[in-house]
Amino acid sequence: MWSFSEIANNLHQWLTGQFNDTWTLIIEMVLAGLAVISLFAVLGLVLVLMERKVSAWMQVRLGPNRVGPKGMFQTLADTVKLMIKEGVTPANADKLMFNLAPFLAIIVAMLLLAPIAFALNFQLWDINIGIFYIAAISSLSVISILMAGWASNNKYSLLGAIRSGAQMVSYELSAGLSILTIVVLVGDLKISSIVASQANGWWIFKGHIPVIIAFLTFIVAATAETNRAPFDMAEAESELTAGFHTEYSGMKFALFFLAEYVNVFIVCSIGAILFLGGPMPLHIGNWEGFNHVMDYIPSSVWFFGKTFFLIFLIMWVRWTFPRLRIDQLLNLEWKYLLPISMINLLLVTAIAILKWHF
Amino acid sequence: MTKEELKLNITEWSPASTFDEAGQWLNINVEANEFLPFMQQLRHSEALCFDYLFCLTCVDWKTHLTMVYHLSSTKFRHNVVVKVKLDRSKPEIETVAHIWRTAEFHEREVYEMFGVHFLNHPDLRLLILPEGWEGKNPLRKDFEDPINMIKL
Amino acid sequence: MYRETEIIKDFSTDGNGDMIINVGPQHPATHGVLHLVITLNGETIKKIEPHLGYIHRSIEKMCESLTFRQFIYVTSRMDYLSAHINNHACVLCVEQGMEVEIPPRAQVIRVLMDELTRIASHELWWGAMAMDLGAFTPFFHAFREREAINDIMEETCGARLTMNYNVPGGVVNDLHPNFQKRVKEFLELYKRKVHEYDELLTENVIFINRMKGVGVLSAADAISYGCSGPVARGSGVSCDVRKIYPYEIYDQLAFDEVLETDGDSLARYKVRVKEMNQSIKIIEQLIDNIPEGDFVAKTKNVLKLPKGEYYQRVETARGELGVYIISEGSTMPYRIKFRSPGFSNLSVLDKIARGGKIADLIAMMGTLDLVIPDIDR
Amino acid sequence: MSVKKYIGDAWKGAASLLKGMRRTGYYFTHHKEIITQQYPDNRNELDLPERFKGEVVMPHNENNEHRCTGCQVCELVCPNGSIKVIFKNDLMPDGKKKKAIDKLVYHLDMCTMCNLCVENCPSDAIKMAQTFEHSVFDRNKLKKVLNKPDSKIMDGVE
Repeated sequence: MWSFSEIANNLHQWLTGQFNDTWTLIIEMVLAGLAVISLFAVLGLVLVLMERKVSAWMQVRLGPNRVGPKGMFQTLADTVKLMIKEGVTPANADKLMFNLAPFLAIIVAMLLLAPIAFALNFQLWDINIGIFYIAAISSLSVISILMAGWASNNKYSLLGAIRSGAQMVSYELSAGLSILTIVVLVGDLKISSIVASQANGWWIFKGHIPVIIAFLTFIVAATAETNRAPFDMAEAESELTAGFHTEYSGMKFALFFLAEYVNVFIVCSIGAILFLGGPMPLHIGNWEGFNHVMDYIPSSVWFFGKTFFLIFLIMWVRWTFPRLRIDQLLNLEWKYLLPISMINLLLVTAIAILKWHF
Repeated sequence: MTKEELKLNITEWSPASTFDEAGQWLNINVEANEFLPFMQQLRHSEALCFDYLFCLTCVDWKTHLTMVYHLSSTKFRHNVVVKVKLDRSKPEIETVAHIWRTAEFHEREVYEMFGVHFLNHPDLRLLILPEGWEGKNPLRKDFEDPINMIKL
Repeated sequence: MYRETEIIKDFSTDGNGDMIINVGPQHPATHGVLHLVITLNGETIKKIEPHLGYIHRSIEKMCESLTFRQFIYVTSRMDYLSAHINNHACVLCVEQGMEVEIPPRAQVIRVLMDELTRIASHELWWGAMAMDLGAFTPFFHAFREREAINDIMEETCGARLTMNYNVPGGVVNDLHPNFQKRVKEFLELYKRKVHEYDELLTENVIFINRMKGVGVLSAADAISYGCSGPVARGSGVSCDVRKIYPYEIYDQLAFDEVLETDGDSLARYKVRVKEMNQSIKIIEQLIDNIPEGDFVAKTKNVLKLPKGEYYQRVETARGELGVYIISEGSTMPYRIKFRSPGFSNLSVLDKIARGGKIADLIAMMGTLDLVIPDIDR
Repeated sequence: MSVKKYIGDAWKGAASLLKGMRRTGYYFTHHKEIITQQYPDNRNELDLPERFKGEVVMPHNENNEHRCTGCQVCELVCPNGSIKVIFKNDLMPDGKKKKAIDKLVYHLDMCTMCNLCVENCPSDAIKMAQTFEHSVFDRNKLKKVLNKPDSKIMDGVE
């Protein structure tokens, strides 16, 4: 059956036949790098268009429909516009940090792509501490925002950066705790074994109510960590004009924009891998025929389908709710989400020890 | 209270003020030097209770300026108009910003538009006009500005 | 390379960590060219100082060189969201000195248009305030209903926003034949959609938390600061000019003055939303009972007001608008003063915002419903 | 805070959020509710009401004749001074000179569409047109001469 892993294997075998081991490794790394960059570009284009269409339909509008059929090339046109715009650096800004921040944001997003399983047996790097790696690297993204906010020498940016710092550090906790519930159930940090453990059913079905609670907590924390409405304190358009990227223009702004959307993709794909089985197809108990049909759908389709479903959920939330205030945001984390997820983790541990899960 | 009752009440404690009943409301003319106690009495008197200053403005009569205070009571729903004649070359009057807080902004507006100095005003600065317009009073009748004014 | 000193000097002003931040004249939340200089301690507001005048056109001075027929059209540009009500105030003030009887049909038309304008204005406020709070979707839903009103206005008055429909003695032209049908369609649309407002904002837990207890204005302060309209009514001060000093036919209509007693942003919000329903009630009473007859009284071509002073207060969507005309007996006013509701409502901002967060300021400015040309005139 | 109230509040809050999401979800799936007008494309279907005030125009008949006598009422009544009447002297066939308008200059950039000129015109020479696409790159282009070149006053209009 046609799949990503087979293509990768065939490619690897062909390359090893042609070159020696070192060159194979180098060529494969270059190819992987190119793949990541092109994935970035495609994700940016698709997600921005998706966001605009989703928001438009919820707002009884049509959305972009002029560039290309049904407005499909709208984001391409936007990218061209952003590229030819002047990238202004303010006179009193800290120039090095100011120009470094957007690249840091995008590098963090790129690093996070490494352990993600896009299809069965198709990963860039199946590191044995996969989930831990993701949790560690994703907390780096706050640094780029703090850098951008501080180096802009703009009060709005500074306020946005400080808000974002407080927010990200807080929400890391409940995100980590809800990730831990799955780690406890699986007993492994490796992404491939987490995926493999869901071959007979996704964790959201197997783990009773505590895992559902963990899933909801994770979605809330993920929205907050990616700085999206209703948790977009760092940008807060009507309060801080554009928050930490007030002073950015042109391609530097575009990089922040891109990093935001790729981060959304990454947290949603992690959510899909942990709770919805990632590339694993939907299997229901003993329905052999049904399960067989589901197996025919390629695993990458499953993965992207689940991820985009979660992305749609986050967009739906974004275009419905007003923004929270910064103190309410922290209250929600420290007074509601954190206690809930801690108790929840205890419950899940009990379930795992007593083997109550399916 | 009706116009007549208001007039009787005010004459009792302020015999010096004169009245004019031509308009829809009772007009009271007050001298500038007894203005502040008069206004305080209007505000704090139990029977009058004029707690709502809904309009404060100035009129340039070319020979003199007149401050006009429109007062109303949210309790008894009666209205009066208090008028104070001011010297045009050196207009000065006590502020009422501590009696009705809304006067603070309105007096700043009158200050820049007519050049009336409000004594003891907490923050008498330009509010609407940009810096450099101190001393020019656009709403006075003799104001000329060849650049910004368009004559039809 | 690293300019630490400069940056620190910029951010702190007096050594105790206060930060001065300029909101406006270009800022997404001020909806116009309002300039607020805010002293912040962290996120907490210590002081707000409004700087006005970015759109000051000196309408009062302009009116001194316009005739009594002409100056009415300039006033549409003050509070452009309730342009019709501004014109209404001016014509009422001029009519005081004209001794002319306004035909009942004209009165009903004016009141109908007033209430439609009020709904349109509140509709825009609702959407814009939601957008300030970060919810973008309600904006478009509000504009859908507002657009229906604008279409009605366009058909009858010939313009969507600055209608210029009032003249001394009545209205410019008769109602469009479609008017009643269109208004009924709008009423039906409004009733079908009004529950969405509750679903999207009024009942939303995030929204309630953002508004409750934010920017509390006591009744005594509301009176002292000269607040009017929904701002004062949210604090429990009864100040609806339509009820207290009725003009036109408001004393014959059945409607309630909406009062809330909490004085916070949520109370002001509720007052405006309920006021829309009261306006709908007024329109429903009038739409089938428009008397036949003239729509404008015969007036002299050259209008001269007798020497004297005229003051007219009306209730606009934002509060009490006062028009004060001093006439010297000529065709032009000697002096005109517009007591704009926004000016007094703005002055209370410093009082209620102290101690709040920046995000609260947005909620407060939203519920004060500031229209900057109205403040600057 | 009692545990019951804590859970109750959390539940009520979540329910109110779901209500809002149901509303936006409804519009996401019901595309016939979309109200967008695709403006430059629907130019031909746009029907503006006949009372719409777009700009002042002076109708001419097929003989290039208008109804303007040059009485200057519009110029006097305009609050902004956006109309200016310029005269010339026409030589009548009987040798007499007759005053007539040379140009009726209209400044669209100063006009507030108050309709006073149209209402006050004694000979119905001007009216409001239902146009609204007035944007130009040069402000001078908004200064318009309403009477066409070589136009004359209609017979019988005084």
